[in-house]
Amino acid sequence: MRLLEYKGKELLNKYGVKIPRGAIVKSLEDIQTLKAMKFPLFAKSQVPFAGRAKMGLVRRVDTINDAENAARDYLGKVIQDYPIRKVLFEEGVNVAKELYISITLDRENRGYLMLASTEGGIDIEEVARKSPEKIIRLYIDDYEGLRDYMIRGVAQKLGLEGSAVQDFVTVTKAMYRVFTEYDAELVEINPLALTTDGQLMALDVKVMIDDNSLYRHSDISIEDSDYTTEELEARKYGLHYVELTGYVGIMANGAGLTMATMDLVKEFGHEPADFLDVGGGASEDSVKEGLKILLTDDRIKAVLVNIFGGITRCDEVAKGVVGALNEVKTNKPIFIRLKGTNEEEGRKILTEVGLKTYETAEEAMEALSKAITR
Amino acid sequence: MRLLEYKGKELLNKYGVKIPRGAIVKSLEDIQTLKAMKFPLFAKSQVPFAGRAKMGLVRRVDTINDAENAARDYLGKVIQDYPIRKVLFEEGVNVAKELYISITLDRENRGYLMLASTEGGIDIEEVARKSPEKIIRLYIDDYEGLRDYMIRGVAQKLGLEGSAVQDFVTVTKAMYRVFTEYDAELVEINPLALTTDGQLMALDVKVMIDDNSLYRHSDISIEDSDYTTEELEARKYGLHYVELTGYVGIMANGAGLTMATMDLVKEFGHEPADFLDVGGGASEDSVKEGLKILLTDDRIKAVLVNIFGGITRCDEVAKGVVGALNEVKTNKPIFIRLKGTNEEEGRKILTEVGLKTYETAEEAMEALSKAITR
Amino acid sequence: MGMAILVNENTKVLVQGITGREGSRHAQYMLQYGTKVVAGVTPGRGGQTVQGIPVFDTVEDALRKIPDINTSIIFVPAQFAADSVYEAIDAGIKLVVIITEHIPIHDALRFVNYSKRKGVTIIGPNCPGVVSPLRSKVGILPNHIYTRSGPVGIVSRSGTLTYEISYHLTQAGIGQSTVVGIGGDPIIGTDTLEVVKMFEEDPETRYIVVIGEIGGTMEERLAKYIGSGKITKPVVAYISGRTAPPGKRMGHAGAIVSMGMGSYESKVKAFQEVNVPVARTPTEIVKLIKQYIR
Amino acid sequence: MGMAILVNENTKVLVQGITGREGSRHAQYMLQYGTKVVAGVTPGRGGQTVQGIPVFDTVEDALRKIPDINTSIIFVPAQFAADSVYEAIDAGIKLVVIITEHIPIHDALRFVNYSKRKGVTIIGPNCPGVVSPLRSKVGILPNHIYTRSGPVGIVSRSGTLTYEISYHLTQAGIGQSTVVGIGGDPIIGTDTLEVVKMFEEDPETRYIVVIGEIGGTMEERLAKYIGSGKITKPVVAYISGRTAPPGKRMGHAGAIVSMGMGSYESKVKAFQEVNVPVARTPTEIVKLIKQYIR
Repeated sequence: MRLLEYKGKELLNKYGVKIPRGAIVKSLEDIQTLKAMKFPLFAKSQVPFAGRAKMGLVRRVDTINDAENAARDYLGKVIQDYPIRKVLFEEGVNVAKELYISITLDRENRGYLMLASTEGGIDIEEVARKSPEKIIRLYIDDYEGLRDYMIRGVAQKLGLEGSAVQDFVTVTKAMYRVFTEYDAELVEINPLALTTDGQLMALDVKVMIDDNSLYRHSDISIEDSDYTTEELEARKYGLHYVELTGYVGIMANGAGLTMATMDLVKEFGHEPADFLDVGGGASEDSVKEGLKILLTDDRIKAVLVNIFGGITRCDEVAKGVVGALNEVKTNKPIFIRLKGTNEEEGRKILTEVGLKTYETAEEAMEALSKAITR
Repeated sequence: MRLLEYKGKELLNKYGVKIPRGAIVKSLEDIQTLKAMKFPLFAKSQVPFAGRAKMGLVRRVDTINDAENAARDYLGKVIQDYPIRKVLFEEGVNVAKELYISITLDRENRGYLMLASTEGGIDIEEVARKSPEKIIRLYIDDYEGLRDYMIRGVAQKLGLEGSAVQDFVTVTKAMYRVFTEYDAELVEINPLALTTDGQLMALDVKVMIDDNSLYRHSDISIEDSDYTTEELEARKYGLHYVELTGYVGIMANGAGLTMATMDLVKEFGHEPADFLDVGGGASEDSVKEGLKILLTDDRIKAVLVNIFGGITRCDEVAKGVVGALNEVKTNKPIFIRLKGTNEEEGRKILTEVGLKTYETAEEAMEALSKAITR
Repeated sequence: MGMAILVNENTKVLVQGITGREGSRHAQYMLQYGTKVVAGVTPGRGGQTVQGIPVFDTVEDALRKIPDINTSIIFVPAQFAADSVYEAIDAGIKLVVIITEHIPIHDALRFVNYSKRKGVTIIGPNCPGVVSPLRSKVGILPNHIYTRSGPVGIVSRSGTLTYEISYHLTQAGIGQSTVVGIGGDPIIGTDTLEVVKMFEEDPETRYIVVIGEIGGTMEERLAKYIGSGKITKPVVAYISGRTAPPGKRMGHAGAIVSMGMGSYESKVKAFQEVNVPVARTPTEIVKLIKQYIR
Repeated sequence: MGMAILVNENTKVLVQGITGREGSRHAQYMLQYGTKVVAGVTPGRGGQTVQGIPVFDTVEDALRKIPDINTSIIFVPAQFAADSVYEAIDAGIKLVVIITEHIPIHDALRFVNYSKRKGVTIIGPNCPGVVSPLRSKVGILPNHIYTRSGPVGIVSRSGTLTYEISYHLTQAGIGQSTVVGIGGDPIIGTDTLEVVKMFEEDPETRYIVVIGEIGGTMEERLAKYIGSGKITKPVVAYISGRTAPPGKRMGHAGAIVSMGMGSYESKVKAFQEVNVPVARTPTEIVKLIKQYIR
């Protein structure tokens, strides 16, 4: 999960990375705490995605009144399903140069990768596309770790000199500590500013933490992550839910099968509205709760359920489907492919409530396709 | 260096080891803080060596008045050159069983070694001598670290059961963290008590920290170590000084040569009063300060100086000797063996103040031997 | 007679976490399938039995009593799974199948690198395991699907999708040599290429099915290796996730396209360049294999 | 012609920490001795020269320019020394001599284990270095002592004591093949036994002098090895610290007797059991060696 900017900064700062002086505002009462700060400030909505500035979610404020107005505008606003709960107010920094620096997992080599670039402040994916030669790559072995001399090599390539070299060592070692101690998948500072008075300072950061490690990080709250309310709800039932942009609701068991089902929808010329994996060992409850998410989603015109019963038992799935239909009034058509363990029992349960089942996903999709173009 | 008990407990407790409820008293004013505690308490003088109880430096106190008396008795007392600056007052614990557990360096295998025994509460060197089969040994690789399953294996051999097994994992992992994060050479809990209500608790601990790592442990003060005032003074000048029990003062350059000089003194039937190594690259100043320690030591009857000039220059040594004699009035005889780099110049300097030099350490020692038996 | 890869008649299985719900259930299923499940481990439960299988406190204890254990399957909860893997490796077990999901990636990275240094093969984590039909199953793949041995080796990042494809192959009369679910996490013990190399060496396997998905570069690296001419057996592939948007994680922690890497297009292109046909739907795999067999 | 061990005419030395007081001074002494000191490293000082030796920012830079560097000597302050060792190892240098003292033991333990995995020989830390008289010196041993090559190989835990013994040997007309100061810390890169094995393989060395001290079990392990018959050359020894009390550290961090291990008696007993004569005083070493040569 992606942490909010301020939380990522907090972690990096704890290990020695300099950040602009700032304060978090959660409600209008907090505005008074800004009095001690040096205006103008920058009000930055704490939302977990890129392009905030373009969306008008960052602005300069010159007075306490300005700040209060900004807080009033931002707090509570819902952007991309994500409610703004916090605004970070930061003092300005005089920037001489902007760098990019990150540490990420290297899946292929089963280690870590440091990426650095003199092209800071812009989307690194764009730099990677347009001028890949501007990205410095350093492989880090999980055992050997990140040695100072390696960092000095990177600093040299970035053109850093004098005390900035040692500061860069401090910054990257702090990043490495956050990366390994907090089970991060990505620790990125972009831009890392070289200020006009020669300091290195993290102006924006992106930290992604491995969800599975949260049990050992009591200081990280899922509240400070990019999970939307729906996604958090889905997680409770062991569901993997991702919202997409189409109109065909999809539920399947297993990530591979669910993606294959999305692809099938597209193959028939339609657009999937979601990825919903009820898991390899789906239970009645998870199927019920999963289907309810789809049935209550206004964007969805029809639902395709694709179950291949291995560990999952078809009768459990059928009971879950019936359960959801009992709880949610809907007239969306549902097309169910049911195959595998306890297939007969499952089909019987569904037939009783008037639902037809199909032998293959293709057959179910064909029927769905006819229904919504009709 | 060895940390005081309370400081070692503090470190272990930080990582999850349970310790008896206690408070540190540095002066009589601190006694009032004990009011919140449950009497009887145990007053434990914070001295960095074994056998406190036998020396009468630990006692039970039943009231605040008792406690104050204990503090008055202990604080400021000097034992084995070590002034008592702190007294630890601890609540009592009901002990069902006492275990021994430690982590230490394994020089031979370049790793770490965990030692455990059901024979807790007594000197482990004694256990090692008398019943070595009662010591459980676990080798720990510095990279692989200490795994839970290994600890469970040790717990099994110690006869621990139920929740005590998981508690034992917690204790040993905390010890391992202190050992690696604080550059320890030894982390020992003895006894580790299994209390009558089934808890594991560290009753006494011994933590030895690598002096050379102190620069990276800002929370460890040399005040909380076993250095005596003399030793701390010697450290300032880059000298290695160890007090021994004899009467022949020894100063040499290099640890090996200094030990060889001690051995030579013994070979001639005398007893060395100290080990004083002025270092492989001794300077005028370190020689002067080193010699001053010996000249002002009342136990010492005569001084043997054994210098082989390699990096060390004999003329620097000679100047240091003369400097010490100028500052300290003494009639102790000094026997100087001077050989190697700038030998001539050195001899000249010493001859000028009436000091003879010898070609070999044996010759110098022979002369010394005659002088003090005369 | 065929040989299959990874597991066969000589596989003697230890179940770590055998007293848990999943562990005990699948120990039973494996026994029913014919797998030689000879021991289980749960700390503090030594001396008990589960489905008639003796339970030990430690792997060391189990091996002392039953020295011919050569394979371990891990059902231990995620928080304790890494420790169980180290215990198995250090005890000398040479094949460790990790079913447990939700193991932190950093843990997996460390124990996978450790296993490589120690010459131990890890399958998973977060995988359905391995089955060599009619001989042995070390995993949670449904017994009733795997009823026919034969010439097709399958390596897959997906569980259910594999069952589905196996099912259709078997329905079409085509048996499998070994089916390997390598797991859906970003860091896994054995990757697609490594399994394909094993199939290349296996006399029983004559055709290879690769079930991939978006994310990572495993499929691209396999394609490159095939391009070097070192794989002589026909390979066919299916890749799921064509319609997944970049930057989003699709159920599997490993199924994410980032920094322009691991996209559907890149994988399909890589396969097509080395003449590996890529099925548009899972069932099309069966048709592609049939063309080779004919 | 003799070969000596570790350093010889082909030794091309990099000095890490060359711009420091000790680094520059001993670079000069080494040059004066005839050692091929070809480069230095100090971060941020690339482009300068010290005693005419070019200085680089990184070891990688130095090796790029002067690829035949095969040995590094480290004078970097203790806090940064470990990093320099890794830099040298990772750059591919196969012999690293660490003069720096006061390096934390845990740092040394890690880099020594790392060097072993990478096939790199470390001498030290906290050591005087290595000299093969009249050919090359990589260390801080005084030049004027090492004026005669010959049949005696010396391995020692002590600096000054070694100079003294070398001096007396040379005075007596007995030259040395190589003199190795292995350092006085508890964890060192190369121990007595490893050096003795090198001497055994070296055609030039005909007699071996071991200068040990209390603490650790290096001498005992050497004696055991000698007992197994694998060392055919005569070995004589001196051990300092006979009168040191247990539990006290004698100057060298490694010179401490604890848990009954590493005492003077135990070392002498071990040597005597395998017929290695132990000198009572340093100068007696010369007499013992003379008996063999006669």
